Parts: sequence; C-alpha cells; structure tokens
Amino acid sequence: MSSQRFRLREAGRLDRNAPLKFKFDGKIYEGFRGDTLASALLANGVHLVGRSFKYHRPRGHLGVGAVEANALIQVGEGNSTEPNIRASQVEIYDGLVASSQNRWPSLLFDLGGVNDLLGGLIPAGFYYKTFMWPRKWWMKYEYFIRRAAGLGKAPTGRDPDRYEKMHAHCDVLIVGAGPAGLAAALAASKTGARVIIADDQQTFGGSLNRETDCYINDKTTVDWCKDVVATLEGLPDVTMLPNTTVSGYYEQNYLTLLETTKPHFFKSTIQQTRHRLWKVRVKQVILATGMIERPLVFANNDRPGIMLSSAIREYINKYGVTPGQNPLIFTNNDDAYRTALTMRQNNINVVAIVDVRENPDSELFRQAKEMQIPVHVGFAVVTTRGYSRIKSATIMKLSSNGKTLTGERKVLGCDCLAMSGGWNPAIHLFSQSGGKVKWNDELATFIPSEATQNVLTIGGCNGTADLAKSLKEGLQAGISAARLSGNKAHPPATPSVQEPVQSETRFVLPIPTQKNKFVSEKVFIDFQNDVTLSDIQLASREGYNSVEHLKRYTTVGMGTDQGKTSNVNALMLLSQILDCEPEQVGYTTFRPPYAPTTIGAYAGRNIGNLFSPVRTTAINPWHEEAGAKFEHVGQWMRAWYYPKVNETMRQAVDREVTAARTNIGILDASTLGKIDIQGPDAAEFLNRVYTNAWLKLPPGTSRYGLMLKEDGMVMDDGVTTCIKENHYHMTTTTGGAASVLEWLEEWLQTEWPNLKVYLTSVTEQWAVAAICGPKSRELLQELCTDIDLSDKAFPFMGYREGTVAGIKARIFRISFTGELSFEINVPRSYGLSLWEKLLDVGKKYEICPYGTEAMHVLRAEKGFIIVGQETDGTVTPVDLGMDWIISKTKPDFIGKRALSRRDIIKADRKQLVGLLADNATDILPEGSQIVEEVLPKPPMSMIGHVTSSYFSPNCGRPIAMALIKSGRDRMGQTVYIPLKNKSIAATITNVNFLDNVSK
Amino acid sequence: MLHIECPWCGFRDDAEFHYGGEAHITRPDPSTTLTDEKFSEYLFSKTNTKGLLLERWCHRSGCRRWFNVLRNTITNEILEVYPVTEKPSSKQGKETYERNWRRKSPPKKTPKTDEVK
Amino acid sequence: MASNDKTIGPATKTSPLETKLISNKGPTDAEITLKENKHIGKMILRGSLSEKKFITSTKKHLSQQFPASPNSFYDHTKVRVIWLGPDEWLILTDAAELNTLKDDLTRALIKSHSALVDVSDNSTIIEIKGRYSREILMKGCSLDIHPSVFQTGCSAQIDLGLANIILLKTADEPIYQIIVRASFASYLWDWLVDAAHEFNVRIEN
Amino acid sequence: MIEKREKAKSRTSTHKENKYSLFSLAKNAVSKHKNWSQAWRSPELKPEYDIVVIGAGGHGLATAYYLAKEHGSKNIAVIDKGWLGGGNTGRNTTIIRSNYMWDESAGIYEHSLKLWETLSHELNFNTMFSQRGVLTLAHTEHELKEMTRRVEAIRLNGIDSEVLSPRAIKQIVPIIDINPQLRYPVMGGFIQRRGGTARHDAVAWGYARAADQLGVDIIQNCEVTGFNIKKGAITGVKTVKGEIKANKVGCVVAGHAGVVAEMAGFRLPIDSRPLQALVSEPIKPILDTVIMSNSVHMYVSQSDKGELVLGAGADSYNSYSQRGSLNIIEGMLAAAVELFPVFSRLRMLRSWGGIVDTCPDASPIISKTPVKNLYFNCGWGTGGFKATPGSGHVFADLIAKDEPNSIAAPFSLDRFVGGYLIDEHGAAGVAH
Ligand SMILES: Cc1cc2nc3c(=O)[nH]c(=O)nc-3n(C[C@H](O)[C@H](O)[C@H](O)COP(=O)(O)OP(=O)(O)OC[C@H]3O[C@@H](n4cnc5c(N)ncnc54)[C@H](O)[C@@H]3O)c2cc1C
Ligand SMILES: NC(=O)c1ccc[n+]([C@@H]2O[C@H](COP(=O)([O-])OP(=O)(O)OC[C@H]3O[C@@H](n4cnc5c(N)ncnc54)[C@H](O)[C@@H]3O)[C@@H](O)[C@H]2O)c1
Ligand SMILES: Cc1cc2nc3c(=O)[nH]c(=O)nc-3n(C[C@H](O)[C@H](O)[C@H](O)COP(=O)(O)O)c2cc1C
Ligand SMILES: [Zn+2]
Repeated sequence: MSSQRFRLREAGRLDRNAPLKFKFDGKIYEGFRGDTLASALLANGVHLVGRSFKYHRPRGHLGVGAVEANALIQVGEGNSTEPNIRASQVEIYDGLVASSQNRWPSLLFDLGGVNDLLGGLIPAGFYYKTFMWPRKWWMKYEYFIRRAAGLGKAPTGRDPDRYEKMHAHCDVLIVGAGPAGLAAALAASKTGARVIIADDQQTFGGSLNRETDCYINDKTTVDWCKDVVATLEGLPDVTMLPNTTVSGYYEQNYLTLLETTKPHFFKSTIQQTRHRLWKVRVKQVILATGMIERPLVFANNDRPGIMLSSAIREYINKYGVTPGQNPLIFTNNDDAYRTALTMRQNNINVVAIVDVRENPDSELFRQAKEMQIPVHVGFAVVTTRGYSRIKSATIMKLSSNGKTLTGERKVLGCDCLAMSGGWNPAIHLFSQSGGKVKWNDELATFIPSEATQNVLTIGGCNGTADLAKSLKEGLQAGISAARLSGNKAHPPATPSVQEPVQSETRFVLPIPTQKNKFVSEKVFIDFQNDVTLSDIQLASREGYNSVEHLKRYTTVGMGTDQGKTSNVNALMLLSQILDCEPEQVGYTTFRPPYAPTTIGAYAGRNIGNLFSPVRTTAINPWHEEAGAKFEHVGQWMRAWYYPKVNETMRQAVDREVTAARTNIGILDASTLGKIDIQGPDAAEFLNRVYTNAWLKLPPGTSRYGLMLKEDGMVMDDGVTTCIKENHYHMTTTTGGAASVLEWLEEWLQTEWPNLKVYLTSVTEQWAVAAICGPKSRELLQELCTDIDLSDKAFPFMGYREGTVAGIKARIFRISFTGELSFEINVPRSYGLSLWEKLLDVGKKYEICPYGTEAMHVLRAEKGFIIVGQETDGTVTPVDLGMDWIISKTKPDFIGKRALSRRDIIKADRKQLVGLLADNATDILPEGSQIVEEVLPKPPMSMIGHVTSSYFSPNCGRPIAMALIKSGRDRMGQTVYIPLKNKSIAATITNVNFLDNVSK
Repeated sequence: MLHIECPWCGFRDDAEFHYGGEAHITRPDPSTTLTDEKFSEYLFSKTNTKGLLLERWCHRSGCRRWFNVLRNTITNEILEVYPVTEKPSSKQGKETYERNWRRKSPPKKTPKTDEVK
Repeated sequence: MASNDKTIGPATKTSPLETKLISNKGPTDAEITLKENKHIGKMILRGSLSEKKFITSTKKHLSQQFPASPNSFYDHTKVRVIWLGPDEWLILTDAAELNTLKDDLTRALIKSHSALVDVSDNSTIIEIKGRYSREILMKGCSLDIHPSVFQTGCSAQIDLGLANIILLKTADEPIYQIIVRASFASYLWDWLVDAAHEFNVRIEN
Repeated sequence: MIEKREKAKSRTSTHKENKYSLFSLAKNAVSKHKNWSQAWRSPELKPEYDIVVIGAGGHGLATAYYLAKEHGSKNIAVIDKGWLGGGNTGRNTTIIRSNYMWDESAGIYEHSLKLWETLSHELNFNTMFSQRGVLTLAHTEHELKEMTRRVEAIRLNGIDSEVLSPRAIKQIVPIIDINPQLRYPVMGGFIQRRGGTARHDAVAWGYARAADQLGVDIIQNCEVTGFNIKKGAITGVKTVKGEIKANKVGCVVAGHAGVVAEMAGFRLPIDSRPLQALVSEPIKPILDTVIMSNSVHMYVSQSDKGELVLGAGADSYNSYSQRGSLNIIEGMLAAAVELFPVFSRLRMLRSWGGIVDTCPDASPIISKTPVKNLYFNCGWGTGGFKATPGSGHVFADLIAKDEPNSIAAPFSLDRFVGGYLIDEHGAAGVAH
C-alpha cells in the first residue's frame, strides 16, 4: 500500500484517527475520513486519473467540487456503479472502489492516445466533413465512433438505492453557504422567517474553508462559520441542507435541490435513501453561489498536475494535502499569491510565481517577495512538459501588449502548476431564473444585472471579490428578503473583517504560443470536451460565429461540467476573433441542472408498484380468488375472463358468452363512470350534451345517449336514467369517466352558467353487478321481493329502487348484450356481498361470471359499438350508422353544426359495417386493413380496417366489425384482408350478427 | 412549474390545473346561417399570442372551478385572475381584451354570480 | 321465492382498505400510525349562497357556522362540514345518522336549487398521525402544510402522490385525515406505507 | 460590431476548400486547417428578392435549397430572427421514422425518409443519419390491437415495419425490463429499421451551406415584424433590418407560426406549447435503437457522443418561454427508470424546451393562405424534424408552382373548414 506521501503534517481538517482504505484502478490506497477521492489520491501522489474525451490525453485533477472538469471517475461496482463522478465530490469510505474510465487497455497506456497524434486530422466538426464514402459505410464508421465516444459505463442491473422527493415552502432560500450566504441566513432567520440554506459541499463555509489569512470579528473564518452554523441549527424554522446542490431555478420561484442524504452514499446497503429531490417554492431567493476560478489559456495547459490555484489552496488548508512538492504558480492576479504563501507556510518549496502582470503591487506581492519566493513579473508559461504529470514549464517574457513573446526561454522544473486566470461569478442559477447579466470589464466576466423574479445576488455571485463586502451584502440581503416575504427585521451588526487587499488583474488571453515545427501544441479551452484554441479559430473561420454555433460546432461547454471553467474563456476568444465586445458575443443559455443530477431522484418513488395507481372495484377480491385474468382499462384493472383449469382463453370466453345467452351471466360493471345530475335544468342540459332528445324522459326510465365533441366526432356514450324529476344518473365509459365529467363541468361553468344543474361524480359510490340472460329475472326475483320485475311492470329501459339480498339497490333494466338483463347498483361497501349472494343463489341457474372479453363478444354479436374501438376520434354517429340517435329537431347540441360540414357529409366516408370472412374459420385480426383488390405486393390502397373481431359462439362463426369507405353502399360485396402470409376474403354485412346470421 | 392562483383555493402548482386555452370565445348559434368557414374559425382558429393572453384554467385537483387568467406567454407571469363569466378588469387585461380580434363577440351575461362570505 | 332467508346471511360491508388492515401491527410507540376510518357517512351538498333560503336552511340543519369558507372545515355536534367549492360542501356524519340528516335537509331545501348526494362509499378516510406525519405528506403533496399555515380546521383538495385527496388538519398535534376515492385508496395506502419507510409504523384497525 | 466583422470575412476566395471529404481533411491538416472556406456567407440584406423564406430552421433552409436547386430560383433569401438552426431544429430529440398510420402522413414522411437516405451525399455534409431502427412499444392489450392497425397500414403503404415479441425486443434492447409483472409490461412492439436519428445541427448547417452555394442569401438576426400586402397579395416583408420587396414569401417559423400569421392578418389552428427534452451524461453505448413508448409517455435514444436523449409529451399550456414545467420531466424519467432500471444511477446533464406548433389533428399545414403568394409550412408540432427534407421539398414545389403537389395537397388549410382532418393523435399515439 502506498503511503500518503503528499499529506501535510499539520494542515487540514480531517479525522486523522480514522484511516480508510480504498481502491483505485485495482490498487489499494489510504486516506482519512473527511477526504474526497481527489484529496486522497493527491495525498498519494496520484495525479493521472483519466483520459480526455477525444484525444485521450492524460488528465489529472483540476479543481474542487462541482467545478472539476477532468477527474471523472467510475465509482462503485456492479449494480451500484456510477460513471462520470467527479473525484472531488466523492467522499471516501472504507472499501470504496473506483476506476478510471475511457481508456484501453490501461490508464497509463491508452491506445486511444493515438487520437492525440491524429489531432490534425480531427479538428472540431471533422465528422461532418467525412465518413460519407462509401455511402453504405456510415453505419460501420458510426459503430466505431460510438464505441470511442461516451465516458464511463452504466451499471448493469437494478439500482439498489432509494430516492425520495420532498416538497417545501419557505420565505427565504439561500443558495450557497459561504460567508455571504451564512450572513444572509443569520440575518433572515433572526426575523422569524422560514429559511432554507443549501450548499453543495459537505461543510458549510464555502471559500472560507480554504482561507487561513482572514478573520471575522477576530475569529478565524472557520471558527466564525462554526458559530454561525451552531446558531442556525438552534432555530426551528431554519432548514440546513449540506451536500445539497441547488440544481434548477424554474418559473415563479420554484427551485429544485438535490440532497445527498448520507455522506457515504456510495456504499449502499439495500434501500437506503441516497438522494432526496427537494422542490421548493420560495418567496425570496438569495443566490450566494460564489465564484469559479478560471484556467489560463496556454499551450499544454491540460497536463496532470496543472490545477486551479484556489483548489490547491483548498487541498492544503482543508484536506492537508499538497498536490506537489515543487509547485509553480502561474497567475494574472493577486489571489494566487495566497496559494503561494499558504504553500510556504506549510514548508512547500514554491518554485516560482509567474505573473503576467508587469507591475504587480500589493501586500500579497510584497509578502511573497519577503518570503523570497521567486516572482517572474511580466512572464508567462508558454508550454509544459510531462506525460503522466507535469515535469516542467517553459516561461518567457510577454510583450507589453501581451500578444507576443520576447527574450529567453526558461525551463522551470516543477511537479505541479497552480494557475489562476481570474474569477467568474456562478451566475448559472440567476440566469436560469430569467435574470439578465452584463459584462464587467474589471472582472472580464458576466455578472448579474436585472432580475425578473424575486431573487437577490450577493457576494461572489454578484461579482463582489472581498470578504467584508460579501458579508455586508449577505446581511442586507437577508434582511430585505425577510422583509419582502413579510417578516420583521432587526439588522444585525456588521462584523469586523481582516483580509488581504488585492490589486488588479491583467487579462492576457490566450498566452501566445511559440511556433513548434514538430508537434502542434494544443491550447485547451474546454478540458473535458478537448476543445482547443485552434478549434475556436477554425469554427469562426468557417462561419460558426454565433456563440451558439460555436458551442455546437466545437462542443465547448457541452461536457458534464457544462463549461464552468471554459465558457467565459471561449466567448472572450470569440470576441477577440470577431473584434467586438464580449457583451455582443453573448453567452450560451444556462439550463438546469447546475450540476448533473441522478435520474433516479427525479423518478423518486413513482416506480414499481407506485408507478401508476391501479384502481380496483369492491368485487375485486372475488375476481382474484376466482383466478380471473385481468385487463387494464385506463387505470382500472378489470376481470378479463375467468379460465377454468386447463381452459384456453378462447374456451373460457366461449363458455362465458354462451352462458350469458342461455342461462345467466354476471359481470362486474362497477368501473363505468357515474355522474349524479340534479337541478331544474338537468333535462335541458342533457339535451344539449347528447345528440338525441331528453326533455321528455319520464322518471323511472333510461335512455342511451351519444356525446360528440364540438367537431362532431363521437366522444363517449352511455345510458342516463331519470331517477325522479330533475334528478338523473348518467353512466359513461370506464375510460371516459373523468374526462366526461370535466367536459360537462366545463360547459356548465363556462358556456351555460345560467343552467341550474349540479354534477357529482358517484363512480365509486356504486358497485354494479350486471346480470344478463334469459334466467336473470328469476334469479333477481329470488333476492328482491319489493319490486315487480315483470316485463310489463318493469319494462326494458326501466329503472326501479328496491331491496336486493337485503341491500338497498338501484336496478336498471338496460342491456349491452341484447339479452334480458338487470344492472344492480348497491353502495360500494355492499358490492362484494351482493356479488357473492347473486352467485350463491344463481348456482342453480348455472350462473356464470363473465369478463370484459365476453362482454365485448356479446355486444358485437348485436352490433353495439364500443367507443374507442369502433371510434378513434375521427368517426361521426353517421359514420357509425347511428343517424337515428341524432335529433333533427333540436336547435342545438354539442357537435351539431360540425356534422353538416362539407367533408363530413360526403358519401365516401368510412362507415361501420359487419364483416364475415368467407371461410368461416378465419378470425380477422383486429386492426387489420381492408382492400378492394389484393396486389402481389404493397403498396395497396386501403379502404378501411377491422375494428372488432371475435369468434361468436352464438353465431357459431367468427364475426367482425369494420370501418370501410362507403361501407353501407357495399353490402354483400367481397373485400380482402391482406395479411403478411395470406389474404382473407370477407363479405360486407349488417352489424347485427345475432339476428341476421344463421347459426 | 407555474404557480397559479385559483380564485378559491389560492396558489397551486400548474400540475393541479387543466388548461382550457383561449378565453372569451363565443360559441356561435348553429341555427343561424353559419358558414363552414365561420364555424371553422370558432372551432380551430387560435389566438396564440406571444405576450399577454387571456385564457381559461380549471382547478382540476382542487375545487374544480373554471376561471380566467391574464398571462404573459413569454415570461409566464400571471397578471390577473378573474371569473370565467366576466371581462378582465386590470389595465393590461382590458387592453388585451380590446386588442383581441374576437372582441366583437361580447362575453355572455350571467344572471348572477355566487359569492362566498 | 322465499329461499333467500335460508341461503343468504345478512349483507356484510367491506371497506376499500379491508385487505390492507392487518390489525394493530407495529410498535405502540410508533413514529407513525395509520388507520382507516371506515364507513363514515358522507354527503355532497350543493347550493347557492346567494339564495337566502339555502343559507337559512343549512344554518338550521347543519349549524350557524355554515358555510365553511374556502380551504376549511368545521365540526358541529355530529357533523363535519368541509368546503369543496363555492357551491359545494362535503358533509361527514355517522353512517347511521346520514339518512335522517339527508331527509331533513332535503325537506328544508325543497324549494331552492340545491342537491344532496350520498357519497358515503365513494371514498374512504385514512388517518395518519405521529411525529413525522407532516414529513411523509411533504414527500408527495405540494401544499404548504407548515403548522403556521395549514392550521387546525384547514382543509385542501390536492394531489398526494398520484391520487387526488381531501386533506384535513383535525388537531394541533401532527395528525391528518385524508379522504381518498375508494378505488385509489389501496394505491394511496401503499404509497403512505412506502413513504413512511424510514420510520417505524403502526397500523391500527 | 459582429456584423461588420462578418462582412469583412464574407469575401469568397477561390483557393479555399469547398468540398468536404477525407481527402480534403487530410490536405487541410497540413495547412493547419487555415484554408477552409465559410460554410455560409453572411451577406447583406438586399432590397428585393424573388422569394423570401422566413425561418432558417431545417424546413426553411431545405425549402430554399430545393427552390434554388430544383426550381432554378436565383434570388432567394432565408431570414431568421436568431441564429440559423436555433429553433426546434436545434433542440429536438432527432427521431426519424415514416411509420405513420394514415395514407396522407405516410406519403409525406416516407417521401422525407427516402430523401434522408441520400441526404449527406446530396449536401456533401455528413448529417450522421443513422438508421438504427425506431422501436415503438405496446404495453396493454388495447395498444397491441392499435399496433396491428398501424403496422398493417404501414405495411400496405409499402413502408417497412416489423412486429416484435417481448423476447425479440429484449434481444435488440438488452437493458429493457420485460418483466410481465410491471405496471405497464412490455407486451410487444414494432420496429422500423430504416428509421433512426440524425445529427440535428448538421442538418441545418448542411442545408445552409448547400443553399448558400447555390446563391441563397441567409440572413441571421433579422426578425420579421410585418408584411406589405396590396390587394390581398404579398408585396414585401418588414424586418428589423428594413423592408424588402418579395414576389413570394414562404413562412416556416414553427412555434412562431401564429405570431407571423397574425402579422399577415389571419389566424391559424395552432397552439404554441413548450416541449421539453433532456440529455444524460455521456456513457459508453448501451442503447442502439430508438425506443418510443406511448402509454408510459417517453422516448429515448443514445447519441453518437454517448448521451441518452430523452423526451416526453408537450406541456398543456401555451408558452413562448422555451422551458416547461418540471412535472413533465419527473413523469418522463419515472417512466424511463421503470423501463430501463439501469438509467436510475445515470445523471441528467441538461434539460431544455422548444416551442412546438401543435395542430388540432397533429398533422402539419403546408398551404396557401388567405394572402396571395404567401405560403405557410407549420404545425409539425412535436414531430417535424423527421420531415425536414420532404417538407422543404414539397413546400418549394408549392411556392414555385402556386399549387400543392399530391403529397402536400392533403395538408392544406382547407381541411379545417371542410372537416377532413388527418388525425394522428388517437391512432398514432405520441407523434414523434
Ligand atoms: C424537445 C423537442 C423534441 C422534438 N423531437 C422530435 C423528434 O424526435 N422527431 C421529430 O421528427 N421532430 C421532433 N421535434 C419537432 C421538430 O423539432 C420540429 O418539428 C422541426 O424541427 C421544425 O423545424 P422548422 O424548421 O419548421 O422550425 P424551427 O427549427 O423552429 O425553425 C423556425 C425558425 O423560424 C425563426 N423565426 C420565428 N419567428 C421569426 C420571425 N418573426 N422572423 C424571422 N424568423 C423567425 C426561428 O428563429 C427559427 O429559427 C421535437 C421538438 C422539440 C422542441
Ligand atoms: N478575486 C478573489 O480574490 C476572490 C475570488 C473568489 C472568492 N473570493 C472570496 O470569496 C468570498 C465570496 O463569498 P461567497 O459566500 O459569495 O462565496 P463562496 O465561494 O464562499 O461560497 C459559495 C458556496 O456556494 C456553493 N454553491 C455554489 N453553487 C451552488 C449550488 N448550485 N448549489 C449549492 N451550493 C452551491 C459553493 O459550493 C460554495 O460553498 C469572499 O470572501 C471573497 O473574498 C475572492
Ligand atoms: C440531440 C441533442 C443532443 C444534445 N447533447 C448535448 C450534450 O451532450 N451536452 C450539452 O450540454 N447539451 C446537449 N444538448 C442540448 C443543447 O446544449 C441545448 O440545450 C439545446 O440544443 C437547446 O438549446 P438551448 O439550451 O441553448 O436553448 C443536446 C441537444 C440535442 C437536441
Ligand atoms: Zn381551486
């Protein structure tokens, strides 16, 4: 096992008493509790951790947290493996297994590395220009392109972890718990406001975690943080969410937060909640997301060991790790001097500071000088060497305009290079919120300007580079946010702050390169997607001058880091090429999520048995016990058929169908939609929503009705009964129940608000057993003594209330099968009891439960339609041959006018007809298409399709219904159903098979 | 997720609502000599404004009431919520209403509006 | 004809969650308790508040407090009146009392445009109580149910998970009643049990 | 200022490389790629054009290309309010197929698919049209029957289509869960093997470059603000860069169709709705086929770069904000995880929205309009990327001849008056 050679003796805030072992690429290393994978690997001197996307260049660590663009690692094994994880965001635990990705056969020797040499052949967008010949070969080329692309690997099995969601509401949401965010939280929470503060790091403090040279109220920054955190923790209405990335900022102050619920999340045991997706509606958002450091743009700036300066400082001060023993600093600003000083304080040999500025003048500069750190003023690193890790950097003097190099080349040996190219406020969320941003020359970056939602930006996010001001902005924002959200405010005192003062930055972009005949030296802009300076130049040369074209042509900013370190450099370069202001170049759209977020978290618990509700009836337990097969109808689960032992579906359905016509069949019809309609205008209302006449329906009777959409197409059908004067009971199709009720409400409320009608859904109030067949009356009579069931007293389409099996029931004499039948409605809680009793008493009549399939056959035998089967939203009642149901006298009903449009009255529309295969054993596949003439091969012109098709035991042959062009004019004609292997001839008939087809 | 204020239940997420499209479309009387063209205009033509749009929503998961909304379709900002049987009353609402090509057909009067409290 | 008395026992009732209620499972000091309040009488009342008659009759037969205002409910002797819409209320009462109340109201409202619909079996009621009940609801409900906002006496019609519910805060303690459509009850129950996964749960019969 | 600079650069020099090939790439590698010519010029807006095409999306650019190539039109401009290809062309999930149910739809989409098959060559720009197959799943008995109807119609229209059992599906898509216990189990499906995906940006760029080479002026950042209409006929177009005269104007602005139609004084049966999509982080290949599922509402493919590209249905409300509501994404991802359990641990990289022009019958409009010489091509809604070449081709024909050809004719605006709609909702499910 390797020792932690680069671990510093003193620095850092880890638990050194808790050593942990982990594996990277098969080798075991040691780290401490509190380490990230990145800090632990650095402690062991491991810089080479990955290969780049396109050129397979060796790559190491670049930054900390979400900013990391290079060190993407495959973490975990088996079903819980995860690709593309930033090493800087994985906390290590004992037994962690990680490996590098996108390399073969090994990280050190990767064959893909030849791409680096081929670089000249594969500039940005090369694939648009080639692989076109021979034409048929594209799929072959593509095969290899696909295999070369991609980064890590997906797991191979089901995710063992659990994901939760959480809705929340608060007065103030603070994003980022650096000094600005903490100050804001402190101020806001004191007002009694409901506050949530989230930070993607494990410890609150943000940039304070990396600084040792600042003091707040004479405390170290880390101690100040601890105090603030302790205060906040004591408050009931403050929710603190560390390890939580605010990922999306949507409209009307709706934000998503992805919380990683346990620090050692990669070590999963079964079903622990790994992530929680918070969806928060906020009155006032405060963005305190800080700033992201920018790389410098110079040749070979991507070698392992070249890192962001502030990141190195964080590795030293927070993790007690130095990324190198002989680091070199390359900067354009003062902040990197803090890194150099920190190194020195930890007895690390700083090789030199290379500063592009000509006259740096600040306290930090003087301190560096005092500490005798060599400073090369006005110099720049022009290239670097080293394969698996930087070995040296070549520096030269910059001309005063920064465009050329002068003087000698100096080669400085080093094992690490800290670069600092300036700072970009993390404006991602602000921009997502719809906020406008503006270019700031001093920072050479975009900063927030006008907000369009209730959001404030503070501290680094606002472009504020000093601590005192950040704290002040935080306190002010906290107060005003709390005030705006309706809480009283007591401004807390501004803390005293000591911090190093910084001077100006000099932006030299790009650092000029030296001509080199042999190898073209790559200058990287986007480390992850291997976008170089020459790619940007090429794109512009070819006319891809819009920043959006540039992005898409070169893929700059499209990697998993979404250009956190590259976008600003890229657009500055484009503005130079185009010779215009960066403001005019603009920036590409910021989109959620801020950092990649686990898909499982968005799915949450809405998977497996909770993916979609399964609705069942009161009688369902009986169906299950009877061994029914089920069918999904919308969300409902309905008994489809009840096979006996060794029975096929066909046998079972035949038996059920036969029973219903010879003895008694019983169907659970509870799923039908039911709507209670009351009010003096109820009849008028029905008259408007159905196509037929409703004004004169006497109490105690029912009528079948068809509803159309306003475009004249059939929408739903059902029977509606007049219970008593001004009181109706409507039924709808199972699938249409909810939408029909909504539709009716819409017409009532918005179009006819003056109609006095009340609608109430009673779908589940009633369980419905439909008994049908010649003996159904006898059976019912046994159980119901208070109704005269004789045909005369209770005729077809009649309705009676009475007692069935001791239960108060509503009985409808309606029929979907053409047989004598009764639909018995009882309150749902009695449904099972009723059903069981009917079966019990029905035994002697050989009662037979039948499912939806038999129901379909039974109604088809009589030529009754099913909405959704005979119709598909393009069928009118006339098409269905149901002219009889359209009132000719009513002035209006929904869909009336549409029926007389010129294309709707055409004679050649598809019309519903019966279809009998000439060969009486052929069952036409439902959905198959119909032609007049079979051609040897397609195309063939189709005249319609089979809408329903069954074997009808009662007709003793298969029957089918079809929609056929001018079908009614074709009675008796032969048409053909060309299937893949054979064609079936069939004759067009009437749809009422039972009464027309001889057995 | 839009935050829509139901006039009865208060602010709720848009997932609870059913969108009803453009408001103030007057249903033509089919008994008059209504041409196919005019009928098609009623049935299909959309006021698909980029900017302020008067539209209908129904609080499906809540009180099941329909109401009208003035919304900016660019920013999704909601400027006014008003009863489905009335005209908008805000300045922008009135202007939007006046600008609408359908304004010639005035919204129907309802005999009375129910009020709570 | 008269055979029914011999072969048929009295009708029995089942509730939508009959199969879920394995009685009194779980520790008595559970952080979460779930139970079904079965067979409560329920009735929808529709009517117009602009009608004087409607107001006076309902005040008389339900309570002087009538009507409940939006997002709220109130209890009066044996009835609970829940606001559902500007002209719609849900009335809960003992199943045994429902018909009498319904008849009384029907008679009283005979001349006004109103409606009364027995919906006792259309839905059932799940009660969730215990320290973490709010957290559990927050997992699937977008309403702000912070005690300072959603106080005792508050109600809301809202989605919980993928089911539409009526949520009632019936006491200052963390206790909620959830009225859910009968056919969604089973789904919702599974959802609640799943959401309570990290707590210890007691199921009461 | 960008413009000034662009103009300076727009001079064309003959020694520049115009033809794309492996050979030209190699040759240019030697000169460090300094000699590539611009893919398209940035010309100045002329005061007058024979034909103005509004909208430099795929459809508009294709229209201009075919007008120039097949109808010999010399003086054409394509103008766009933003950057070319920045509309739905640049933000779609790139599914290409022609297996539509109605004859009329089969006509236009198959015409298009045939053009796709030779497009890279035609344009000398690799559009990466990848015929990896589009597989549509069925999850219920009902869907299986609907599937038969579709598959048979497709087959009889002479378009390839193959029914697959769950086991056959599992073979093609090893990561799919075909457990019959699922809430929406995979009960079958059908595949169009000639269907697939293409690199969306490349399609816009390829057409732009090819049209540019035929002399078409592509004018970016030039929003159309109105029309000049005399005696019911178009005479010119008003833009933010000034007015231009035009004999004919073709409008192909997708989500903005309603806005532009209103400028011309009429309304369309179109609602503009947000449609969202998202990509995962790139991973090594796990999904070779495009998968679509209607009842769980999601579709997914894996791009050549390695991201999973996922989409769902449109949001319910009108909006021009190019973003939608989160619940759509949550629903889509739940469905994705349900079908592909291995997606659960992958991560969403970016999500975005487009504004789609939805028609009441989910079919497009390719039509003359109440204004003479003004033509509209719109209403492609959630599924017009696949139609790009075919749509441009027939629209060019319509503009040139002032009469729709037999493929375009069924898609005229008249159908909303007469009532002969081509309803691809019910029968065809999600129209992607
Ligand atoms: C998320 C998403 C997923 C999709 N998935 C698929 C899919 O998988 N398969 C498929 O086939 N289709 C899909 N589509 C649909 C497809 O993208 C579109 O139908 C198609 O790209 C439309 O192309 P277009 O050229 O007509 O429009 P666009 O590309 O939108 O071009 C219209 C152009 O008009 C310009 N414009 C607008 N107004 C003006 C004005 N006033 N003046 C000047 N210019 C103007 C715009 O700037 C724009 O560039 C999807 C769409 C989206 C949004
Ligand atoms: N030029 C400079 O010298 C310079 C540069 C940068 C920062 N600073 C210093 O930084 C401080 C600024 O403080 P601050 O509080 O604004 O920023 P900060 O950097 O201290 O804190 C920001 C915090 O927000 C977190 N964060 C960012 N995006 C997030 C997201 N989407 N979700 C969750 N968490 C997120 C970060 O991880 C970090 O912890 C000042 O002290 C300033 O002096 C100085
Ligand atoms: C097929 C396809 C693949 C995409 N792949 C990526 C990707 O790998 N990385 C990325 O950042 N964005 C990717 N995007 C999204 C684009 O960055 C961008 O969000 C989209 O084109 C919409 O543009 P806008 O976000 O600028 O509005 C992809 C888009 C499409 C249509
Ligand atoms: Zn409401």
